[in-house]
Amino acid sequence: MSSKTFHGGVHPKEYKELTENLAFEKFPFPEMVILPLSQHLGKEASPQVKKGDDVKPGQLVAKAEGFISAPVHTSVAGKVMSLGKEQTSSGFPKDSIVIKTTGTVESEKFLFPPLNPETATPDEIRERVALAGIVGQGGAAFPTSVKLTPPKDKVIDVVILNGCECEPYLTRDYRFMIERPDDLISGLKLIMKALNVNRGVIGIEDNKPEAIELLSSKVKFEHGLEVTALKTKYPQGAEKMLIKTVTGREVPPGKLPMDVGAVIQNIGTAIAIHDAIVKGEVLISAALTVSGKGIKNPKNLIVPVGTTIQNVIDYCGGVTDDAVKIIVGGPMMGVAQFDLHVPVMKATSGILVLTKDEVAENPETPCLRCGQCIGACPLNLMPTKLARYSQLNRFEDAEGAGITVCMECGTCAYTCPANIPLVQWIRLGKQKVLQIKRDRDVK
Amino acid sequence: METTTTIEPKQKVYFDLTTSPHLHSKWTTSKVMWFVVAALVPSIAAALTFFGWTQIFIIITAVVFAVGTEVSIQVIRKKQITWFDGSAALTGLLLALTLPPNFSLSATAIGSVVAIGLGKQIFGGLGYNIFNPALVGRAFLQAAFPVQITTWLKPNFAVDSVTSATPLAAFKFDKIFTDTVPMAIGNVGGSLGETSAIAVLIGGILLIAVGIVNWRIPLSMILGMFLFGGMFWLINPQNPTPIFHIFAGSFLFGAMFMATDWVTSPITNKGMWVFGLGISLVLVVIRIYGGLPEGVMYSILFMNGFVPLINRYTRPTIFGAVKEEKKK
Amino acid sequence: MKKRVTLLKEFTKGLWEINPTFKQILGMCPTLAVTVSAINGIAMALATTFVLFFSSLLISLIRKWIPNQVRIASYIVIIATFVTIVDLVMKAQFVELSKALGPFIPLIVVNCIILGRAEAFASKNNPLRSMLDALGNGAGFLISLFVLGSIREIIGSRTILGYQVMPNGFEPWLIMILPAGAFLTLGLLMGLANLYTERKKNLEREALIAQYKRVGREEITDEVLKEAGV
Amino acid sequence: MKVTHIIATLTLIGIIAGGSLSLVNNWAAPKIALNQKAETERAIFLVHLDGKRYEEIKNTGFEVYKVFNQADSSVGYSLVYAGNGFQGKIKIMIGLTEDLNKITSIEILEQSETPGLGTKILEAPYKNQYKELTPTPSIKLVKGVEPSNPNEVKAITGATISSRSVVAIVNEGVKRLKELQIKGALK
Amino acid sequence: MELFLIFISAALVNNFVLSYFLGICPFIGVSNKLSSAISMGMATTFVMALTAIVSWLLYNLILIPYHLDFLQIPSFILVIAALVQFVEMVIKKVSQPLYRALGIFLPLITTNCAILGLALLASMRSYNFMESVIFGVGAGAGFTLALIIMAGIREELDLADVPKPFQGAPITLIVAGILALAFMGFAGMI
Ligand SMILES: Cc1cc2nc3c(=O)[nH]c(=O)nc-3n(C[C@H](O)[C@@H](O)[C@H](O)COP(=O)(O)O)c2cc1C
Ligand SMILES: Cc1cc2nc3c(=O)[nH]c(=O)nc-3n(C[C@H](O)[C@H](O)[C@H](O)COP(=O)(O)O)c2cc1C
Ligand SMILES: Cc1cc2nc3c(=O)[nH]c(=O)nc-3n(C[C@H](O)[C@H](O)[C@H](O)COP(=O)(O)O)c2cc1C
Ligand SMILES: Cc1cc2nc3c(=O)[nH]c(=O)nc-3n(C[C@H](O)[C@H](O)[C@H](O)CO)c2cc1C
Ligand code: SF4
Ligand code: SF4
Ligand code: SF4
Ligand code: SF4
Ligand code: FES
Repeated sequence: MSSKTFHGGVHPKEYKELTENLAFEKFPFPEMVILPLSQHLGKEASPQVKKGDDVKPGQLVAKAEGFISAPVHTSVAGKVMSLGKEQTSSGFPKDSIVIKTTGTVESEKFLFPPLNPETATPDEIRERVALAGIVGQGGAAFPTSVKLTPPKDKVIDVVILNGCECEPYLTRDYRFMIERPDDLISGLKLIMKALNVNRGVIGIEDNKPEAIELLSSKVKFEHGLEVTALKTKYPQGAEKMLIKTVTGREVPPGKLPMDVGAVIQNIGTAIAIHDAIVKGEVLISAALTVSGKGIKNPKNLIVPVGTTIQNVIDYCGGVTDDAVKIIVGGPMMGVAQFDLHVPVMKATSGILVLTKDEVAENPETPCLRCGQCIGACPLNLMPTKLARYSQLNRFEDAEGAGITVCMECGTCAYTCPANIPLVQWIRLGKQKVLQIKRDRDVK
Repeated sequence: METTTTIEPKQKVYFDLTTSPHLHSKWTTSKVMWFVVAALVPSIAAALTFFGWTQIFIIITAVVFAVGTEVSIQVIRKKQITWFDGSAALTGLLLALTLPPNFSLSATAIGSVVAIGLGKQIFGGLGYNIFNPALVGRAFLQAAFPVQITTWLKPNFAVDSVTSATPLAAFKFDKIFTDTVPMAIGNVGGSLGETSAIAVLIGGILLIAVGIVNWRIPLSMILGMFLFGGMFWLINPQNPTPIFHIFAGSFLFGAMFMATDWVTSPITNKGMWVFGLGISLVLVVIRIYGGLPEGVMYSILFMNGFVPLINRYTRPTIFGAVKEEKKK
Repeated sequence: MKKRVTLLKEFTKGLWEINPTFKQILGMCPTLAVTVSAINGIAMALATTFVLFFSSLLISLIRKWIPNQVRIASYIVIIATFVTIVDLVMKAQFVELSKALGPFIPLIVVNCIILGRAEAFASKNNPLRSMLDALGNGAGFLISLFVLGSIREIIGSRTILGYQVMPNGFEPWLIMILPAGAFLTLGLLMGLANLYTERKKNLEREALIAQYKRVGREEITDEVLKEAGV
Repeated sequence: MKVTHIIATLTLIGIIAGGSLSLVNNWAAPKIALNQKAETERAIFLVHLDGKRYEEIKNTGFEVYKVFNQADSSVGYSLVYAGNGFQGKIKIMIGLTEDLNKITSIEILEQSETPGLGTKILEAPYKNQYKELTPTPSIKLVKGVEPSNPNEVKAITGATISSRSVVAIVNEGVKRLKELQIKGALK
Repeated sequence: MELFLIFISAALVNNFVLSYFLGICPFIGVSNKLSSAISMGMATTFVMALTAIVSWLLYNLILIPYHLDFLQIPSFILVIAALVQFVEMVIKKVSQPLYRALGIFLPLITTNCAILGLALLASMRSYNFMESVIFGVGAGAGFTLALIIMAGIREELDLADVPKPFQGAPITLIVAGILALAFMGFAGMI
């Protein structure tokens, strides 16, 4: 089987064996949850409760503000203790609602009336997805309803389900594919229906043969659905790469997938859509992988949104003595944490506790102009130049070299033998360039 | 909306906070440099076998002075001392291997000082130099002591201090061709490191296999040789065959170890093709029309000068961008 | 307010402060080309000084009289005339030197030092000052060429002004008398000169700060230091 | 007013410059011509030590001189021939006996070889090899061994190309002269 | 063949800048930006070709026949100055974009010794007309080549950590020295 791929990229050690054979476990109810009002890209939701209110699971606590936004629901029954800034895993404090858990009775959970997936209209699907507060599970947490509502002039002809899970360690999407194949196909069909598309592709990296086999057998008799095996290579799961591999189309800089007629959704997003339509559930739990050599008992977990990382880590037996780094997200794009009192959010895909030998920290030397980063950058940028321009405050040059195109995938920094924190410099330069651009536009 | 935080964090844990990516490939600068040194072991062994163990003194002198110069300059400039990253030692070693056997030790030392001083540190040190430092050192020596550096020892275990023409000189001045087999084994006159093509290839293939050397440079140089060398050979069969060109002199050594120096070769894949083909073209012209029998060093240095331009004009097209017209 | 410059200063500034080679980076071509030996350097510098001196003098004399539009053209004709005189004299009397210096004698015409001094100085100052300025710059040029020529000659051919100064055991470095050696030596010398200037400036600066501290002056800002000229 | 001033200035400067130059030239030109002549003369007599007088032979395509001794009898020919060396042109004065079968001596007039290396062709050990050399059938360059035949010249170590160039130039010059002799143009 | 050799010799083997030391000032002055280097190189090559033609005519049709060769230096320099003026005017008329690209470099060329050197060398070597022209073009090509290589390198060095006293002219000279070493590979080619 020859698997398809794109140009560039790297293949880090996978470490998936730590959790890939562990079925999802349900995390018990936490003592309290922290619900940031902005767990998505776009406008912050506006609170609908006040201090002292009693809430039940699934109840709306903050409603969407504007088109690009998503509502927030509580994941537990309890009492609103406070509304205010709380630290989050992104590193920045955000306005949040803190709820102290009082009951654990699940039957009280708020549910929308289930819809029949066969008869639901595109508008009904879109409305339900919006009300259920579904955001992309692939990392960016973009409100899904928006993606399902493309502008009239865009012709979408393919929906791609992103089953790459190209980040090492993470096995959440894999577990979904193994445990809930039918639900995810149902979710995919709902997306296709909402977009009026009749081609659906599930892209899976070839390091997950069981998932490929299982899903292939399921879609064999489904019209318009296919499973594509992709070469195992980071960042195969990045939108632009996946579209290129599956359809051969390239998304131009500054453009969106829908500009080339594609919509990409994560596996977890499809499952959430299925749950919202067929079961009437709102998005109040996050499926995630807790892994790394620094955690005593790695697991795949279903966790109520808002649970603190500390709680989750404790539940998994705590950290080992040689743990040095805790990351929310995958090891290539995730954010290192200094405070464990931060909540799991809707799109949190993993919590990793890494030991010294996993995060090999090496001394930085000047760039050797080896070109590895350039060969590896999937977007054909010149990371070494971007970083150097940024270091020397030459932002115009950086802009000219395409710094704003960078998706911060980290491939370049991974390969760099000189250990230059390329992504950090590029991120800095990107902010400066965007700032300069805004100033220019104002003028 | 109230803005007070009601719940104090239970505990703060300060972990390693470096930014993503949190994983890293296994290579580091010093690992790479020492690995290249290791890949040169077969060539060193061949040199000692064919020219006698005393040649080790040339190697030691070159390495010691290279490292010494590096450290001295770093001390003067109040920069971090980084001799252990292996790059200076590697430069010294490579310089030694491009010198003729029995070359004077004092001149070797001068070469090392020039290689590191003028070839590398004056540009700001590791990573900033434009020209291959070892070759800057050698070119300096060749210009300073042209007679000494073209006096070649006959490779033999017993006979001492007998000069002999190298295959290239034999071709250039007397139109005599040497067979490929002795050139491959190393049984011919020439610089320390280049004598045995087989030893060079072992090291080079190792470097390609682990991904340190980008295969595009050696390959494009060899293809370039077939292309340009072949062209001149077809025009006039008096000229050497491409095979002779490849096995004679320091072509393979240069292709595997010197043209591939990361710092001084192009950073783009397309650029590497241009670079390799360019080296071969210049080399063939020098070997056939020039006054000097060999030109690997000159052709690499010449193309080093073009690297910034090559990088600029072979900038990869950003993913998805329509190929824009060349700027300005 | 322009400071009055003493006549002595008018001469000595050319030696180092505005040394044509190291500070103004002018006249590079002859500097590099003829300094194969000290004697060539000296001859070149003297020829240049001759032209510089007389053209500065003449230009200063007639400066008020030349219309602006044809200023440069007139200067060039004047300079070219003196250069031709030197060239003819050398060819007639100093055959060997004239051969060694080759086309670089006629090329004095375009030596930027001469036109530069004519434009920057002689066209604005009286004849006395212009002569001193010309002599100063000429002497500065002479120093540079002599130093460069000596270094190249000593290392490249073991001799200085034709006398052997290095032992026979010293193998001469041929590169020093090749073009590459000229570039490298001048580059290094220029770098060292900059280094020296920088060091000196830093020392002066520190001395001044120390002095200010002693007299109890409070804020030592960059402006204050700039005013004091360091 | 303005324009006349400009024109007047330029004219005046031009006249003064041209005038003074022509004065200097009147003094220098004869000397320069003399210098050039003296140089040629010196070289001719260097390759024919017993020469006292010479005549230029015209219309040969290159400089050839017939040389006479004290007694005004011909001692042979001198010719100037040039060719490419390692770095640039090499120009050589070649002295030949009357029958063109022996070289009396050679003198390098112009060259731009590498100082200290190629310039060894100017030095006695190399140059003197041409004294009494037989240029028939042609001069041969040998490397690394001592010359064993009357038409062999030993190459300078490290400057083979320059050595070879001199040999080639002399061979070519002698050949051309012989052709002229056969045509009877040397009379 | 002779013509081809003259071209190669002027452009590579005896490169005007790197081995004859002509035009060093613009080489140091204008090589810090690639775009200016390209313009300057083109302008110089153009003027060199014209100079070769005009100075040959002047020398062989006027100075020599009328025994005015002692006026060689002043007449050459005036001709070059006039030529540059003329070229500037023509370019201004013919193409505004070209003028904007080359305009500011043209006056600099008048006092560039490479141009006068070219004229003098061509007459010293008694080149015939065609040889003079090829010599001019070759010299211009060599000058442009050296200038462009140097500009590329200097733009790259802007990103490097050159010790402060060596920034600017010193490092440029040192790079030129190494380039001169590299160009020595072509030695003996003529
Ligand atoms: C990487 C490398 C590059 C070299 N480059 C040159 C060169 O450019 N010119 C040269 O003369 N010798 C060079 N040498 C040394 C010669 O290749 C050498 O030993 C060769 O056969 C020259 O012989 P010859 O000059 O006596 O003919 C180089 C050696 C090595 C190892
Ligand atoms: C470098 C990079 C790698 C990514 N890898 C994946 C991946 O493996 N799987 C995935 O679902 N999304 C991945 N994403 C996010 C996708 O680009 C895309 O946003 C997502 O699949 C869209 O689906 P969603 O809206 O359902 O999250 C990646 C993004 C980046 C920038
Ligand atoms: C800096 C330098 C200058 C050289 N100059 C000359 C020269 O003037 N004349 C010459 O014949 N060869 C010159 N060579 C060429 C080499 O020395 C060449 O290898 C030599 O001619 C071969 O002679 P061999 O057979 O005695 O080694 C020079 C080489 C270098 C590196
Ligand atoms: C594949 C490879 C080849 C190298 N070749 C050279 C070389 O030819 N000359 C040299 O001085 N350094 C070489 N180095 C070492 C290093 O790049 C050199 O010290 C830098 O050029 C100094 O900035 C090489 C390094 C690598 C990884
Ligand atoms: S979220 Fe990251 S690890 Fe997961 S699939 Fe996407 S890119 Fe790969
Ligand atoms: S982080 Fe940016 S520059 Fe680096 S590889 Fe990814 S896209 Fe390219
Ligand atoms: S990978 Fe690192 S060392 Fe190599 S070119 Fe990129 S930044 Fe430089
Ligand atoms: S000739 Fe022109 S470029 Fe050179 S220094 Fe003088 S003014 Fe500058
Ligand atoms: S360009 Fe030659 S001296 Fe200025």
